[in-house]
Amino acid sequence: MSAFIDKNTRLVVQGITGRDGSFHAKQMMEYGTDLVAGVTPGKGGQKFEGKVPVFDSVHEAVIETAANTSVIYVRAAFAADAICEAADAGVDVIVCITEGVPVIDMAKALPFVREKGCRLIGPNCPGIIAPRDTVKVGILPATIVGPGAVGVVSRSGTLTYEVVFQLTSNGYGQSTCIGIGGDPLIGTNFIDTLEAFESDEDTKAVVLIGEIGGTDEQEAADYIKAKMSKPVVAFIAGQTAPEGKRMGHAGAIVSGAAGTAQEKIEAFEKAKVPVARIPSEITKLLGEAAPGLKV
Amino acid sequence: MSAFIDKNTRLVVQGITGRDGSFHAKQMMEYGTDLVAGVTPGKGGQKFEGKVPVFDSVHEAVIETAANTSVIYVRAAFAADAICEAADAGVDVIVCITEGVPVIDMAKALPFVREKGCRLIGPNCPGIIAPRDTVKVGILPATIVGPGAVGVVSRSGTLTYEVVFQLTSNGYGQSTCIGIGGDPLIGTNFIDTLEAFESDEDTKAVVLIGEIGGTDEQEAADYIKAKMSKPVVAFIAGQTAPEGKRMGHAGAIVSGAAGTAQEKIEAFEKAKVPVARIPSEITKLLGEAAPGLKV
Amino acid sequence: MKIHEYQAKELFRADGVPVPPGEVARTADEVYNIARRYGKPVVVKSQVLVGGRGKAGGVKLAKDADEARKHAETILGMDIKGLTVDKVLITQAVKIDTEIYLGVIMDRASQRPVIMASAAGGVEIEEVARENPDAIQRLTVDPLHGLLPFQSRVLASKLHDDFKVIRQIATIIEKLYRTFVRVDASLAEINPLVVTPEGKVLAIDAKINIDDNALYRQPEIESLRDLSAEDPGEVAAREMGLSFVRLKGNVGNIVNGAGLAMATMDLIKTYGGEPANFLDIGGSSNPEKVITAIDIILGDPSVKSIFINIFGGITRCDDVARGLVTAFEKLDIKLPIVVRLTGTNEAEAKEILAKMDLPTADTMDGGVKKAIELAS
Amino acid sequence: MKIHEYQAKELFRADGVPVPPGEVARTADEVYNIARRYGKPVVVKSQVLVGGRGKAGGVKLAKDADEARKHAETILGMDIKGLTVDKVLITQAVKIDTEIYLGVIMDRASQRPVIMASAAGGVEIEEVARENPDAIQRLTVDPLHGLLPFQSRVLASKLHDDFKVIRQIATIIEKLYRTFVRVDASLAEINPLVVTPEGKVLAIDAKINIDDNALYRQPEIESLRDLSAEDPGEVAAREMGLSFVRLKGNVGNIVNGAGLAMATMDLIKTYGGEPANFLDIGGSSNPEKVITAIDIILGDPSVKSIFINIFGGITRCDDVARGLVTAFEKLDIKLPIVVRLTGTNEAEAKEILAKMDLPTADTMDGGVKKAIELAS
Repeated sequence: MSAFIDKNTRLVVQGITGRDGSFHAKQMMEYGTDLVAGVTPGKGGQKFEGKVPVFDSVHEAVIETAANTSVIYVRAAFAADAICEAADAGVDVIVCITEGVPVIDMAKALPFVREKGCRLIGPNCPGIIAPRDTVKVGILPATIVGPGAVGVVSRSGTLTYEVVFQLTSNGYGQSTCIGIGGDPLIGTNFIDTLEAFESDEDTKAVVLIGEIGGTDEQEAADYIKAKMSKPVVAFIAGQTAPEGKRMGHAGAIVSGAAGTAQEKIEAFEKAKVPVARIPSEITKLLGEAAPGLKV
Repeated sequence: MSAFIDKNTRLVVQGITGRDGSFHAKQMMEYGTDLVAGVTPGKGGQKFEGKVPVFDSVHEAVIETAANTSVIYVRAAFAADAICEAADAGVDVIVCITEGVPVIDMAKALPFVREKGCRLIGPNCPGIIAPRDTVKVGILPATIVGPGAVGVVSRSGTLTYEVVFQLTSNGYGQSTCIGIGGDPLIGTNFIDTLEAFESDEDTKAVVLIGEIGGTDEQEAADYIKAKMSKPVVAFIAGQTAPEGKRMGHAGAIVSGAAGTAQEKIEAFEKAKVPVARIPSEITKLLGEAAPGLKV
Repeated sequence: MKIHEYQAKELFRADGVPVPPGEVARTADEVYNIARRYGKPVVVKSQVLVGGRGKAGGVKLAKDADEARKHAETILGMDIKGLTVDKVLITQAVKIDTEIYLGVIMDRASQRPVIMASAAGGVEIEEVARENPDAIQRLTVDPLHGLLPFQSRVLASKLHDDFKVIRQIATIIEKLYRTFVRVDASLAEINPLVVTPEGKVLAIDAKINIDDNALYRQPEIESLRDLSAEDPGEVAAREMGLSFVRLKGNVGNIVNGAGLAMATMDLIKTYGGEPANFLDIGGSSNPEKVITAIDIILGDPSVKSIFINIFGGITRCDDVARGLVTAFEKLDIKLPIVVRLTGTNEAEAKEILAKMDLPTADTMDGGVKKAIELAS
Repeated sequence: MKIHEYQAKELFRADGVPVPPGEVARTADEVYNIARRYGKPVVVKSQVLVGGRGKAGGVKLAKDADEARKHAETILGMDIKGLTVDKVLITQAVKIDTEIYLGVIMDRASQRPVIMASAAGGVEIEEVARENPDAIQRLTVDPLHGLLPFQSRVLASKLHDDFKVIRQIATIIEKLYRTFVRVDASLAEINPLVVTPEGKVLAIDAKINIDDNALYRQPEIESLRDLSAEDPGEVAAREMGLSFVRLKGNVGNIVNGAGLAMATMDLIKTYGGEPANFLDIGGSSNPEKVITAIDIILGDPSVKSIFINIFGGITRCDDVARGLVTAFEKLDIKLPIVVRLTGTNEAEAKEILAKMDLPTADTMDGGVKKAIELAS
């Protein structure tokens, strides 16, 4: 078992004929994901890699292939519409990799997704990988992961790779690694993911990688204190970030005195969640908080 | 007991300082309605008839007076907003008397009202009167009604008066008389009202007055057949109406072959609902369908 | 409110729907000149506010200007369902590969705008609905979200096979919906939307009905109203805030309230008469309305009697009575008028009317019967 | 993206928010002429893209043109939080009875626009939030319904007692929200909105931040960007699709991915160094980006070493290595550069770099330590 995706995941790739879409579709297939369909309007009838059927719409893809999960690699201007299309077509989980979606578009798309009862991950996220099931949906590199009992959740991309790589190198395999995205408005937040990890029997401990901006980490800290039985280790990026500057991610910005790394670290400490000061400290804290997890 | 309004109704009148609003507010008070507040933006602080406090917003009115029902007499351009305001302020029942509300405004206001869990009657309706409780919300003349066991529901105004007057004159008192409105998009349809009558213990039989346009009567016929235990007598106005012409009410129009009186009459006959050919036949049919109701 | 095809096409064009070039003319000479200037085959289309113009012979293809003139001579002045054609639209003829139906209505059942589309365009959608309902695609639009791009694309893909054409149709669907919302339409329709053999998509007919309730905020649309194409009685009634529809009978009637007015019409028919009209004077107590109402009905020479049926709720019977007195003073009334007034201030009204020696009735049944009697 | 007060006022004015007359000037003479033309007291306001201009002495009231010139001479060229004032806005002074705060932000928690308002305007809203949070009214707007008229009215009624003023404020709230949506703002703020002793309501300050992600569809807003007011490094980085923020330290760093870049900055600090920047080269494998990144960092004379930290996922390490080789050929690099490349195509990258004899590291900890060492 893992969170949000597993062996039953039947994936449709939106934007499969594009540069990023085709590259990662191949990577996902090679890792073991059951890639059942692709969508590019106007390219319906083609075969991707000689075998995966391409459709003009997600609706057709779902009807023809029973796809239940979608991953989106379309341009930012069309991403919110692609999300709504997938939700309308009836998939259960949507992972939106696309970066740069206007925030008002997401403010309108999110209620649409919720009306349809879908789970949206992202946008502007690296997606999910479940090493125990060898399934991935997104762009997380398969080379750095290993099967195990740690759930990883993060707002960033390469920092997650760095942390996951260190976990794997130090003998900590993962149940699921999830990048929830660096935008201010996202479909799935830390709490949603922590809930999923708490109820996933294969996850024994969680590594949470936060960053400056917003209050998602603070709310996660409250949630952990109130609801979680499994140990959590946290790391917050952006301790040296100046006020008022967007640090790459649209959501990574300290406004006035709000959303600082310090505030988030304190929230976790108050919730008795050990916080690593540097990435390489994470495995050490994990060893203390959840002894015996090393493979 | 009666449907939608009763002795516990605490009424706020939106547009209480206007010509229609003030006239009918007085009529409602005199009949016995518990008029607790009025609203006219900018007139807050006044007293209506020397005793009913006037507020600038429905929110204030609800907070200060615990009003649970609103009736709207504002101009058509502001009616949809007035409906949303009442819904947002937390009243349970909203009766919109205003005629001439643009249909797209209603298409947007109706989901807002439903999100808030309110019951909207109208717009373009004469409202509700409950003779057993001597409560009225709207413009139905109190002089023509009498307490009894017949529930009356209608899409029109004066035709309802005519029918209710004949009922009362012939010894058939009413539990509740409801005008649901003559517009194509209304908050409460025949089925909603029939449900209320079916579950209201003081209602023993129902008179339903329909008219050309739409399919609300046809659906009501299906509902009666499937779900109603109480006898219903129907009348449909507009048997001689030409195709394609709006007959006064925005909703009273035969489009092509759809929405004719004939189609509706047949639907009721199929559902074994007796249909009066002329208004004065209603009491006769009622006597047959529900003997012993005469006072 | 209905508007003409050429006006609907202008509204569509303003939102970017492709429409072939066209101009309006009122004489055969103008038609000839326009067709000559185009130098191509044209279609001469009667502009009247009813459907079925083609079947009535009001739409003709002309291969050149001479033929266009000939057609115009036939069509101008023609009577279509009781309306006289006083202008025609000359549009450049378009080669047609396939015909598509596209329409948006405000749907009463879902309480939302619904887009209807069919690859079987060119015929009336009601006919398609009857004979082949599966050929009609329906898309319910959430007015809060608006029409989403993917929805247009998915709908368009059900109307054609070529993706280049689908893309054009999808764009036209978006624009059609935009026009629908922008002008407060109750119906906006393109039938047919044609695909040319070259794969171009064009709206060659257009129909828009406007929500009367929204005209107060649509002054530009209101100005499109063609008063010459309407019954003068309906125009006069609307200006006074009355609701009037002319019928073919001889028993006129004036009623307060639309439902009661319909029931009164129906009752005239039931008792063997023929209603001459629907006329709702509304809920207010303005005596001027009664005068206008009588005046409009007197304008119809086939009317032989008038039944006035007032149930006073908000409307006060004495106001109506006073209006009647004034009307009799101002107008030259030779027809019998039967009056039934009941409800608010009924006694005062009866007192006012007593002096006038009019036939009265206590019930609508009685009044209708008396009016029919007096009409024959 | 930030825009100047005078630009924000133009955007507000276009939607009908009342703003006192004002003009921009770059010299004291221009200021004098404008103030003379107005013939009234004016306010001379520095136009720089930071808050706290008033406290820094960048906003001054002048009773006449001579005083305006004097103030302009002081303010033009002034340094405010590291930015040089090169233009001022001259606006007609307004008599103030009360000051109101009005702002719209995109709220992360509710995922909706939130309108914030306070009768305690004129001071920073963060300060009000800290000291008297109850003085702030919050209205969450459903972006699907938009801001409903009654919501503006109810909110406005909490900001003033006089209904004539409330009506004006309600209208301004509607217009503020309209601007917010129209220009894809992430923040739109009027602070203060003033009520004059005569009961007129006017926006005398204005601030709008634009959602960078939406600039692609807002070319007119994008054209308001004041490049002269920005760090040239940040401008160059943005043009190449990099994300760069200048800091005050001496250890430069180039990283792929925002989170890893922040963590790298933090690690430099943790190990006793001072990061000179944040620089995210993003996810693609374009060698040109590496060249631009090095070039930008080399432009800062305080930088003493550079750490390149690449975790190859989508980014291929060999591409980065090739970019480095080209950069060393094209640029005159005298600084020590420590390279850590790991992940996709790591082996190929190491082969390419082997010839260049650069200090390398296997871990980010090791790389950071080496870069700090080389900087001192």
